[in-house]
Amino acid sequence: MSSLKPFSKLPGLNTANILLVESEEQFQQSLADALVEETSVTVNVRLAKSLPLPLENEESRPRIDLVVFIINLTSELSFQSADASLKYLDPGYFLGKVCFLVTNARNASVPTERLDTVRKLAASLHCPLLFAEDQTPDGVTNATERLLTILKVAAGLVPLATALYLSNLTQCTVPLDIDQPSFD
Amino acid sequence: MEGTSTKGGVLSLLSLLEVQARSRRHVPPQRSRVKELRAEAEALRVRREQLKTEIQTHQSLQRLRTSLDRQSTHDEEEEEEEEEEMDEDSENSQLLKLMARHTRVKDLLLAHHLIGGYDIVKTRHGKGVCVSVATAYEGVCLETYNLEMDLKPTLRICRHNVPPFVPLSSLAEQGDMQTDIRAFLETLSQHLNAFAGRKQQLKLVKEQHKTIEVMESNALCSILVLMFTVPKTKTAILCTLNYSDHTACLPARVQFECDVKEILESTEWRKNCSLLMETPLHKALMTMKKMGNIV
Amino acid sequence: MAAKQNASGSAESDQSSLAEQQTSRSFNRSVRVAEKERRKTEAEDPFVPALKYFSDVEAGTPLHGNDEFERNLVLVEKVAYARGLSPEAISIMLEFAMSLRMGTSPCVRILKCLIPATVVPQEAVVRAVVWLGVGKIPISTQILFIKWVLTVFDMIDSKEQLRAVYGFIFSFVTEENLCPFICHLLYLLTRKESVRVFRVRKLLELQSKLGRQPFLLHLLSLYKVFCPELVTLSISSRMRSGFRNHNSPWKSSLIAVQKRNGSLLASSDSLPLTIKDKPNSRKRKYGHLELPVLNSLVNKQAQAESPFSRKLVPLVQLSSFTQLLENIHRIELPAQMGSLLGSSLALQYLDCVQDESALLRLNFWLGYALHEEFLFCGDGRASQNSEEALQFLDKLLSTQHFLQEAFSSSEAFLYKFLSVWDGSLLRPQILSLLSNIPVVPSSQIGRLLFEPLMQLFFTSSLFFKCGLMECLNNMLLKWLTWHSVYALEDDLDISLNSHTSINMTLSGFKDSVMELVHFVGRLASVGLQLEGSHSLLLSFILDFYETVCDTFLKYGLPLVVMPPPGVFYPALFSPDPISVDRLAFIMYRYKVNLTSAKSQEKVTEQAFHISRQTFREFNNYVVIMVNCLWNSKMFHPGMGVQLGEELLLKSNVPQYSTSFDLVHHPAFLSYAVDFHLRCWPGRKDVDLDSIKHSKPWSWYLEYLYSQGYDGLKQFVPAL
Amino acid sequence: MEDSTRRVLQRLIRRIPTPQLKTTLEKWSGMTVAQRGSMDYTQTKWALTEKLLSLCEENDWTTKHITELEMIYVIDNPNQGMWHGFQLLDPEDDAHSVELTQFKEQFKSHLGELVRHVSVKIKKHTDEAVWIRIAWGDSFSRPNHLKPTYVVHHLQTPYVFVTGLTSKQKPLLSQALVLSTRHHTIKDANLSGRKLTAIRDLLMKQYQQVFPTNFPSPLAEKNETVSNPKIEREQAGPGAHRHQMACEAFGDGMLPQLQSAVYKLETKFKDHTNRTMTERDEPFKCIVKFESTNLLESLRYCAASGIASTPVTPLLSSIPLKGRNYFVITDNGPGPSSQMHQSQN
Repeated sequence: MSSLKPFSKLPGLNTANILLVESEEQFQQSLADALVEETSVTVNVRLAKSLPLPLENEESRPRIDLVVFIINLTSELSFQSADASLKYLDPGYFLGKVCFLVTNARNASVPTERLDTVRKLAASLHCPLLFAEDQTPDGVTNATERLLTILKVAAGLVPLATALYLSNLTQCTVPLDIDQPSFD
Repeated sequence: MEGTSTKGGVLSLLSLLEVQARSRRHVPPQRSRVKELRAEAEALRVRREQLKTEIQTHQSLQRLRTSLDRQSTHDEEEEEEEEEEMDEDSENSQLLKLMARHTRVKDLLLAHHLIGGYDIVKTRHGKGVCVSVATAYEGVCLETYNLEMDLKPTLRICRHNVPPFVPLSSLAEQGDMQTDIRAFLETLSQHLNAFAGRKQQLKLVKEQHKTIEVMESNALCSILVLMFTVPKTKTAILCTLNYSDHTACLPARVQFECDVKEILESTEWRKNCSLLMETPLHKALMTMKKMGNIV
Repeated sequence: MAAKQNASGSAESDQSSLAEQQTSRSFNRSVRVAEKERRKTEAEDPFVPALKYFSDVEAGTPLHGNDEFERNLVLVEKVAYARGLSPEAISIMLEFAMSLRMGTSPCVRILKCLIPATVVPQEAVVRAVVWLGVGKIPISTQILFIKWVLTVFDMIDSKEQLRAVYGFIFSFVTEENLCPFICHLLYLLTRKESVRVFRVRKLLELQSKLGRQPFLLHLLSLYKVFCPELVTLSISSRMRSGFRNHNSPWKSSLIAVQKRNGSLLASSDSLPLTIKDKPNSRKRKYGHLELPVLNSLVNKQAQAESPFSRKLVPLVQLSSFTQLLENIHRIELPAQMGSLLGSSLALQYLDCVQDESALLRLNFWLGYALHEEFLFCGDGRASQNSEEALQFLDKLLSTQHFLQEAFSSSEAFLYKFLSVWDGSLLRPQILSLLSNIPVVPSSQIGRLLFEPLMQLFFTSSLFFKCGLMECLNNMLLKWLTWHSVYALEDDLDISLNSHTSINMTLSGFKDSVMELVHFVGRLASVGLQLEGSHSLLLSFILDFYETVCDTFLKYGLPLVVMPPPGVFYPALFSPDPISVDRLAFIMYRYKVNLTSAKSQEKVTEQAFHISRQTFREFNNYVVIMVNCLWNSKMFHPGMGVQLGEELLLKSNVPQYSTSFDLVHHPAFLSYAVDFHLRCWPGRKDVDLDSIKHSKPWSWYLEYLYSQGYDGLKQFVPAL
Repeated sequence: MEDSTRRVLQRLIRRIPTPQLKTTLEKWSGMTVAQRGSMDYTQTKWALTEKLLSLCEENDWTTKHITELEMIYVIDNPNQGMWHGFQLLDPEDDAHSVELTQFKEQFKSHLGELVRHVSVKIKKHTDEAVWIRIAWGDSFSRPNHLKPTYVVHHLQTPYVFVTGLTSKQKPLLSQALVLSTRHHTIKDANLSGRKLTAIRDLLMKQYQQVFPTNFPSPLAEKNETVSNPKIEREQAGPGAHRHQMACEAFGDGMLPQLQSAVYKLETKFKDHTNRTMTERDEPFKCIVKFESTNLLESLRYCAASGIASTPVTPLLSSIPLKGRNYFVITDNGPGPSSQMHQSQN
């Protein structure tokens, strides 16, 4: 399968292109709608269920500046598909052009191990790991803005900052277990 | 203690600011009216160009179509002059020709579909087909019924939306489906059309003849009991229509019941009987009304 | 009158009976009044005979085809679902059901309709529990009964007698199907004295049999809170909510009844609203969230029951301190804990009395509520930005502000919450909670605070950045204040938090503060760079450094840390004069601190040593400021900012060296022009350089000071 | 009047929720207009029951009236109790010309011959459905009106829907039905649920089925959402295809509200090395039960969203296809068991 390449195409003038990958195709739509609201730069959003992307869109697809994997922690499937999709990304992307967006992290029905696995994954790839509240409108707007902050840098629209630079500051780190008993 | 700490604090004020900033960002940038109009005009121009080209291609297509149609009917020499006419045409004539053929075939298919032929779609990569049978009555298109069939190992109906009271399975057995499907489909479509027709008639009756009471009917519309009233004497006549032949829209048996026997003896009611046997129900009733036999 | 009886019943035992009885009376009076009304209404309707039937129907009456029974039961149900049952009615029906006088079949139906109107008399519950022991009630019905008790727990008018039979109730844990529910009940009833070795052993035994069941863990963890010496197993804090709410059979009807009786209760509820948030936030744990009126009812119970919150008003008249001690000691169980948190007086006493166990309880429950509400929320309550959550946190905050310190549980919660925070959810509350946390040892600080905060800071909006700056500034202020308060001159050992027994050496404390300051330095420099040195962010950063520059003089912490260039230069060259002025002020304060430190170093022996590096940095900065603002010697060799000569020429800025002096500095240009116009009104052509001459220059400076740039004013003479 | 009648009435009124009570009584012929007017529906259930009982006295209603009322209520609220589908097999030639009146007589007489004490009430509903209420007694006891059986049959269709039928009564009813509908046999359709409408629609194919066709209906063409040009769905094609497949398998629009589907897997242990297990003669049993408020909806969603693989496994698609929600899968070839595994994810 052909892998997605970060520099195979020329960037557009004052445009940033983001790819949202989510197996459930729930949250990505609302995110996309909010993302294209951005007026300071033209943001193009591509939605995908998983990678690899179909070949036929190869030409129409602009250069992707940031790939976001949306993982719903309550479903194992969601994580697995994201994990499976990763190998269709060109290594170049992992220099600050990939990030993970986790939803439902505070849900009681989430096994703690899963969050840890996601952390480990993100950390091993030196990618930032964001958390989002997909239920509330505020949560969505906030998530959108954070993605935009990263996207703008990744698309080279922020002077004095590069994707790699930012990702060095924000990349996820595997926490040593913060399980000191909290009730005593 | 009461004054909760975050209200009015710097932090909450910051959040407030953020919200305001957002709302400001989301109003689209002010563009001057003139610019807008220019853009609009430009867009319209482009659209016009598109339409023009479309029209052109369509026209040329039409020409080809007509020529093709003539080819299929007329003889050669015209065809030749067609050819040379074609040659001075632009280099994409080949493509146009193909398109023309395509449209033609499609139209044929559509026509076939419209005149009530079944259209057949290959499903599951040729492992099965889906046949759809259209029904119509008096030029009114009614429901379309579908059958999905497996081809291998033997022809077998695996899915359909034919109403349960149409004896599909028995039909499949009788008109042996394996050997000639055509016959089977024929009978089936007869059944369905008849059923649709009867249903339609009943519907029409209910709509047009409020004075006539539909005493009883059934899902198959194979039995229908109506109540007439004779104008002057106001005697009630019970009319039972029995469509025992399910492939027909006309009743096989019509019988009247009335406690005043002599009415039924009368010639006009005999006529009515035959009338009901021969003409569609709602029309028959119409004429009967005209004759003044019923209210 | 159930409530009264047991109030006086318990009166023999404890000596604070006097006050208690008074108040319980006052409470009972209100109930009694309510009862009277109810009686009147019941007089004419056939409900009373129906009850009578159930009270004295003799055992073994056939059930099948017994229309009388049917009719009466229907009657009772009707009343129950309409207005709820009076205490007597509940006792009668419960007695009837549990005694199996007409067999087991009506049991369930009756239990389902036991909707209390006001309170549940406890001795009815106790009797029923006893019946559990003797009667041969089917297990499912037993479970249903316990569920019912759990549902109406807060409406049971007093729990003394229930506690008296703690041991008896405990004996049911061995019954496997009942165990979860019994554990829950015990959890609500447990007090310090009810924790015993054999019980712990029993539970551990059960655990080895049933596996690490959450309900066992929770009961054990509560035991552990009381008697850490007895319970030695480690309990992970990430344990899920152990006790699910079992109120399903009654929920809807309860709501309905509460709604209907709402007005009555609201009127009869005379409680300071401060208490209100807590119970309902705790309620949430048991899923009663949607019963606003129940809360007021609960408060009524709280008032009736916990002598403490009851004495809120007469607290002032409390004569002896011993009395108070007892009262604090008898504050019990979350609902009351909540009321405790709510009222400032309570906290005041709690604070000075230093009741360790009460605090433990408070912490335990608080940590619990926080985890429940914000970390392990159910699917339904995914959107947490609800009003309750807000009030809850605000309450907690005001409490912490009042106590001037954080609860360790809230601290632990914050660390976890940060690691899954989206940065906007309840931001003000979370950040201000965060600013309350006690000093974090420097070994932990990076992992617990900095890493999550870094990620959030750099991915979030400008406003978050400002907010975080504010928060960290407050955090530093608090730490420094604690230090200045708790630090004892003679030894360097300081206890930072009166309750959490963190003791750290001065050097340790210094390390933490240093870490914090450096961290903020990093954030600030990069943040300014990413945001194009936005002036709002800059001002928040300068706030922080205003705190930092005074650590020695204001808070007596022997520590001076200079701002990084990434902060200094943006401030110096920022286009708005305020920032420049504030920078000047900060530099001035640094100077004062450093000089005084130096002088101390001279006089006292055991003063601290400031590294040459710090001085060098400071001097360097001062030189740069002076050179570019006053002496207009920008870009001179041997300064922080250096550019190749030819480059500067290429830029073909005329006399670039002057371009950042007080006259040409973009921040002050307008002032310069204004000054020029005032100074030489006649002149048409503005020649700013003419301000540079000695006389006008001094006037110009005066003029600037007159515009309120005190930073500059103090900075200049300090040179 | 009899005590039993009173009890029947009491039970009935308790069953009918107060809001429905009014409408139901309006439709009922048992009360005079004045009496209807005198009813005050704001009163409690209890009071209403009392009132009706007194009315029962003065109009001396017989059980007939009450059952009449009950039927009205049940017909209006059919989605109660557990309904089971049955299918009549190999019809006789005149099966299609059976009409109501003769069916009524036939059924009553046939059942009468089979059981001494039985009270049958047949009512034709507007939508061509014939509703039969049977109160069973046996040779000694009189019909028990407290536990009636309800049967719904659409004439000329091979389907019958039954609720409240005990195994003892089943053969009797079957025989009566078979004879009076001119069929030879009747078999359990393996379809059951709380909603009569759902079961009926499923068996009689009265829901919107989707077939592959060259001529998409104008509706389908219309609802193409105009989305923001800046947003592009990469895998739109496959998604649409999945949706089409899902709709072909389970139907489009509102689907019959089925609550559950049960799969019973019976398989033999096959392994030459392990004789003892292989030679066990009784098979291993495994029961998979899918439950949902609207099972077909959820399954369709699973298929459409790609959670379940498409084309949909026969095991799932045969719920609407065969119109049954109880399956027994035995070892005839590895096929079904493997699919079973598939259907679980």
